[in-house]
Amino acid sequence: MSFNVVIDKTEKLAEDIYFLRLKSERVSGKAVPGQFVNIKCSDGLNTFLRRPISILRTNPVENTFDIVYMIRGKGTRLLSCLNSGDTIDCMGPLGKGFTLPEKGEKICVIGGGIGVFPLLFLLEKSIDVNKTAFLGFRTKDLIVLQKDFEQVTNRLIISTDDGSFGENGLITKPFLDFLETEKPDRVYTCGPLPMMKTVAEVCIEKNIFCEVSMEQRMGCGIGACLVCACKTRHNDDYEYERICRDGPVFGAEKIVF
Amino acid sequence: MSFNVVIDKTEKLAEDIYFLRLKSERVSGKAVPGQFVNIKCSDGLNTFLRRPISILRTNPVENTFDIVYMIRGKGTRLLSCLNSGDTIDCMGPLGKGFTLPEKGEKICVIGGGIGVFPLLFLLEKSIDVNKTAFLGFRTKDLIVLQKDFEQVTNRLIISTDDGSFGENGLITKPFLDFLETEKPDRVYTCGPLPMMKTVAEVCIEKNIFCEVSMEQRMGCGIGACLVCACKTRHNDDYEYERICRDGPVFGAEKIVF
Amino acid sequence: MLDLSVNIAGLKLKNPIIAASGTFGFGREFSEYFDLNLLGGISVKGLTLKPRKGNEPPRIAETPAGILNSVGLQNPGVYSFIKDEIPFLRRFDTAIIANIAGNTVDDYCRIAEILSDTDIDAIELNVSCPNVKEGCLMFGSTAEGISKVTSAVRKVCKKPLIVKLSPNVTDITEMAKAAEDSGADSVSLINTLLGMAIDIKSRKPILGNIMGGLSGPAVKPVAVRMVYQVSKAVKIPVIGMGGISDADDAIEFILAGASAVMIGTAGFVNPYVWVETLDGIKQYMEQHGFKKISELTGALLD
Amino acid sequence: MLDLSVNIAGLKLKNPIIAASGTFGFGREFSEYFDLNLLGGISVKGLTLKPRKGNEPPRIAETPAGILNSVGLQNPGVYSFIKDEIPFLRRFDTAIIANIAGNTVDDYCRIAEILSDTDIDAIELNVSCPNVKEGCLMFGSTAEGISKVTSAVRKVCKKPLIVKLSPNVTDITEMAKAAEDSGADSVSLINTLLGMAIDIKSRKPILGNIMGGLSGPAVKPVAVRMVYQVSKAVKIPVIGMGGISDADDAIEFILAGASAVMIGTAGFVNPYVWVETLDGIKQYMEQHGFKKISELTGALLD
Ligand SMILES: Cc1cc2nc3c(=O)[nH]c(=O)nc-3n(C[C@H](O)[C@H](O)[C@H](O)COP(=O)(O)OP(=O)(O)OC[C@H]3O[C@@H](n4cnc5c(N)ncnc54)[C@H](O)[C@@H]3O)c2cc1C
Ligand SMILES: Cc1cc2nc3c(=O)[nH]c(=O)nc-3n(C[C@H](O)[C@H](O)[C@H](O)COP(=O)(O)OP(=O)(O)OC[C@H]3O[C@@H](n4cnc5c(N)ncnc54)[C@H](O)[C@@H]3O)c2cc1C
Ligand SMILES: Cc1cc2nc3c(=O)[nH]c(=O)nc-3n(C[C@H](O)[C@H](O)[C@H](O)COP(=O)(O)O)c2cc1C
Ligand SMILES: Cc1cc2nc3c(=O)[nH]c(=O)nc-3n(C[C@H](O)[C@H](O)[C@H](O)COP(=O)(O)O)c2cc1C
Ligand code: FES
Ligand code: FES
Repeated sequence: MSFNVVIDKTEKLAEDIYFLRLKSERVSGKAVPGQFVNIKCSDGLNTFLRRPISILRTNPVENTFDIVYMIRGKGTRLLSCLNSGDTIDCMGPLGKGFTLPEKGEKICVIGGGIGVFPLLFLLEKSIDVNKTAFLGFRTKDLIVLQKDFEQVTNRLIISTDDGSFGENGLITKPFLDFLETEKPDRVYTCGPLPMMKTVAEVCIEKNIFCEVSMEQRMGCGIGACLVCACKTRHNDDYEYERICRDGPVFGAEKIVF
Repeated sequence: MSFNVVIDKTEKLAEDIYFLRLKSERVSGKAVPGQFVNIKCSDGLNTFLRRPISILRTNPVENTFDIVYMIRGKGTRLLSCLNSGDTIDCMGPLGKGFTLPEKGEKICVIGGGIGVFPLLFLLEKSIDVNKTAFLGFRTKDLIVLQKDFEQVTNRLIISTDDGSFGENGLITKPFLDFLETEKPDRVYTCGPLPMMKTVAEVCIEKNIFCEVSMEQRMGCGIGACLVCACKTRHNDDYEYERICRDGPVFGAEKIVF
Repeated sequence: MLDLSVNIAGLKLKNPIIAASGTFGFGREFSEYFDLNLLGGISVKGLTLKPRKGNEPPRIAETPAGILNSVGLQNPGVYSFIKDEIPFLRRFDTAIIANIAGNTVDDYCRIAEILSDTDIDAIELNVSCPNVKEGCLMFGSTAEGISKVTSAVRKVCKKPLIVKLSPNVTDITEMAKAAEDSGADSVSLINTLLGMAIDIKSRKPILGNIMGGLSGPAVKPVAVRMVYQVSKAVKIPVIGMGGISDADDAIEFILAGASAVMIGTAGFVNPYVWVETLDGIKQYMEQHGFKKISELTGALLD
Repeated sequence: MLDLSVNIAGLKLKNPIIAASGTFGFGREFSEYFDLNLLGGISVKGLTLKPRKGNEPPRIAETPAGILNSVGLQNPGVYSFIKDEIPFLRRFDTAIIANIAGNTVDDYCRIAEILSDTDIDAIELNVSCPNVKEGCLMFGSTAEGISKVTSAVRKVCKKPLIVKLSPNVTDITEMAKAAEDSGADSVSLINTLLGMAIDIKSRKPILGNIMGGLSGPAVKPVAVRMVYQVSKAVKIPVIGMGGISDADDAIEFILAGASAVMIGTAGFVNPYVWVETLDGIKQYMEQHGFKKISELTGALLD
């Protein structure tokens, strides 16, 4: 088995935000929303560890899958230098994904920043479901994939921290307002911790099914090394579970924020 | 100041032997035979140190210089993956070159393996001189630049260790035979230590001017770190001199082989 | 036919490739990637008497050619290991090495005693974990500490006993000799070098635990040196590790004096590293005319 | 205007960037690449009383993200330094730090005494060179050794006295405290980690000296950790080094507690590393609102 996959397409979506379409029968055939791939961003020692990136969408017919990433450091910067036709070493699909909604349910997704990407895949795979998406970005120029989200949602609310587009301020605000009048069957969230915490708390309070997708630095990515610890509730105590294997998606009530 | 130079041309000369033409006004304008450049074979950490490679020839009109290298390990392997148009980080010219012969003199060069390359530059720069070159290779398939040597020598003797081309055996044999009947004014040698030792010893014995070009693992390449030590005679004692700065070319009588 | 088997004072390995403790869990995850029957042995995640939760995240930082980790011995405890993990591991034809750690000499003895009556093949004393404040760090950094815990465990341990040494000491040979003199059947080294990394943007240490253990290619020269020194200083077999990423690295350790090698961190990047290393060693032996892997141990030329 | 100056117990540096001993010769070679006036200081190649020839080559091996060296203190001796090198170095507005080594306490004292009457700015005691069998290795690996040589030198030394610590010890803080208690004005760390590399084709150690000192990016996490520990353990200023390749690395050391930094090995690859690092530090200070470099020292957030 080898993890080499060929880059089918690259695109710069915004400043420091890049799209990659990769050829892989394995990933495109098996991946479910919320899962990720673990990518070696450079041969050899320039970046030692793999980098986890969520799967944005799969195309099992074309045997491709997509990811979108933001340049955050050395690894993602090196990734952004690759071109279509190049090969990268990519393990996956990895992790436990979202629980898909049942037909006829009403769901909400709340995403912030790079946390929006796994939610697109979830929305695409949620068929015959009423879908509202709340997406928060820092500023207008960082808004990506708006059209893609529009196509798979019944309602799309966007906010920017600086008010340069959509609602002004944190995305939790319109979501909390929404909950004043509506009660979704399921809520899914991915993004900055404070955002997920707010969403999780209100859903627990209102007894709404809620799943969160967590982030942590990883070693092996497959569950063997225990470095990707996420503090979770167990009766009156806590445990550290593995984000790479027990997650990245957890029931909101489990997380000790 | 930056050391980036653009690759003008690459060519595979034989199995694991590659030619590179590089654009650099600095090197092409200043380099003398026996000097080397110190090349960063990969960005970042995959190969940490620079690799010293002799200058094969310069073209001050085109602002280019050439090198030929053999794949020996990680660095040279990475170098061989580069294409024309790519940029590499290359310091130089470095080191002390050969003493050029005077007009009308008779010179001999004895080279073995990758040691032949600096000798070509020396031969090219030796004008109005009677030039005999003895070049030894392991086997026929590793013979490179034969035409280039033919063009700048009056006589070219090639040997192969396995007898697959030219004389059979070590190149020191035809050279020693030659010395039976002829006495060159200057002898220059570069290659495996045992070869250079034989050449040096016979020249010292016969009182012939002889220069050898030494090889050693390097750190800084400019004379500051003292790692590239070459044991040299000083009266009845020895010292370690720096191959990168005091050499790579030394008078044969100085070397403690 | 090449003979790859090694015998480490009673611990029989069919080949010298062992998964390093803490990087391989209890084998379950990697068993999805390759056949565990191919391994000489597996050193399981460090076990304590009671379950341990481990340290606060982040628990890993990437450093030049290496990583820092501060897992802090998260493990389900020795009883859960016996109940849930030994039966799984026993399905494979590979040696089970139980890596154990404790806060007190008594802890170590209890665990060793309990494990002595189970179906494992050897016990590896982790006296050198840099991520845990009390306990094993203390023992591993002095010869007296090592003697104390090793001789106590020796009395109750019915399995081949490997003592795993910390590199964070002035003289590694002293530690190895203390282990040998106290009855260890073998020493394994190196555990991780204590290190630290700071995120200059947030101006905070990257690890939740501030400091952590350095492993991966970066430490290889230190590890090779220590294996070389130790294998000259003691008569018991040495198991070498620290930064092995391929067969060339493994052979370097074996030439330096190791009878077997462990591989850990490299598996995070390449889950096939153990298998590929074994294949590469076989190739090297063939090319260099070695029939037995044991002939390669310490086979430096002058 | 940024204030980059640092005062290390009387040693005034206009900025915190110092060339590390042994990697910079006496400055002549690098002066062809950049203006030495830009440096805070230069720690010259380790000096002994008499000239030393150094070790047999090969003296360097490349390792993952680092190098091993075994130069073995080749140097022209302290008298030649005074005669030939000080006059050259004094032409630049940069601090001259004389790095010295000896086989005996007397040696160290003699050199320090001789240098005290010359136009240098500070003395750095190398009690930690791993490449020389006798002498300085011994001193650097125990607190007693460090105390002995430091207090003896202190008596005769009229210049600011820096003690350079070896990382090859169990507890670096003990060594730093011994230096402080014996009168050192500052400690610098780390010197190289003892390591080894083997060429598996020839089955021989790569270095002529078998073992050598590891430096470069690979050692950075160990060095940062030690600087962090030491700067908490002593009151005298700490000079940090070990694997610094750019401004981010230098800032990591300064945040960990260093008042100034030395850069060595990285200069082999990038001869402008010292200047570029200084520029990068200035940028960082501007971006993060620091006016004085001294405010950055130990400025970790909780
Ligand atoms: C399950 C999961 C899914 C993710 N999906 C996406 C995605 O779809 N798009 C996207 O842009 N980013 C995603 N991230 C974050 C992404 O992994 C980091 O931005 C990336 O690893 C940074 O690498 P770097 O080399 O650029 O940064 P560096 O800071 O140079 O990385 C250094 C080390 O820290 C780790 N690291 C640094 N930041 C993070 C982080 N935020 N999370 C985890 N590890 C980190 C790196 O993996 C590497 O090991 C995801 C993270 C996780 C855990
Ligand atoms: C002055 C000089 C001129 C040279 N000219 C040429 C030339 O024109 N053509 C050519 O093919 N080769 C030349 N060499 C040899 C060339 O430098 C090595 O083959 C090359 O460094 C090997 O690098 P690597 O990464 O492939 O091997 P690796 O073994 O991976 O290198 C590891 C380290 O060892 C060093 N090293 C390994 N072998 C040698 C060696 N023989 N000499 C010096 N350092 C070595 C490398 O530079 C590197 O630091 C010259 C060497 C010197 C000193
Ligand atoms: C994430 C992680 C966890 C580790 N846990 C243990 C452990 O529980 N017990 C132990 O003895 N060593 C532990 N180690 C050390 C390794 O077994 C090994 O000694 C070290 O990592 C060097 O080898 P490597 O470079 O091949 O990883 C751990 C290492 C890592 C990276
Ligand atoms: C080739 C070489 C020679 C060295 N010589 C000395 C020396 O003479 N005295 C000394 O105190 N340190 C010496 N060192 C150690 C460095 O000064 C420094 O402590 C070490 O290399 C770590 O820093 P770096 O990673 O930036 O190189 C030497 C290092 C190298 C690489
Ligand atoms: S990254 Fe190894 S267990 Fe999650
Ligand atoms: S390589 Fe540094 S002095 Fe020659």
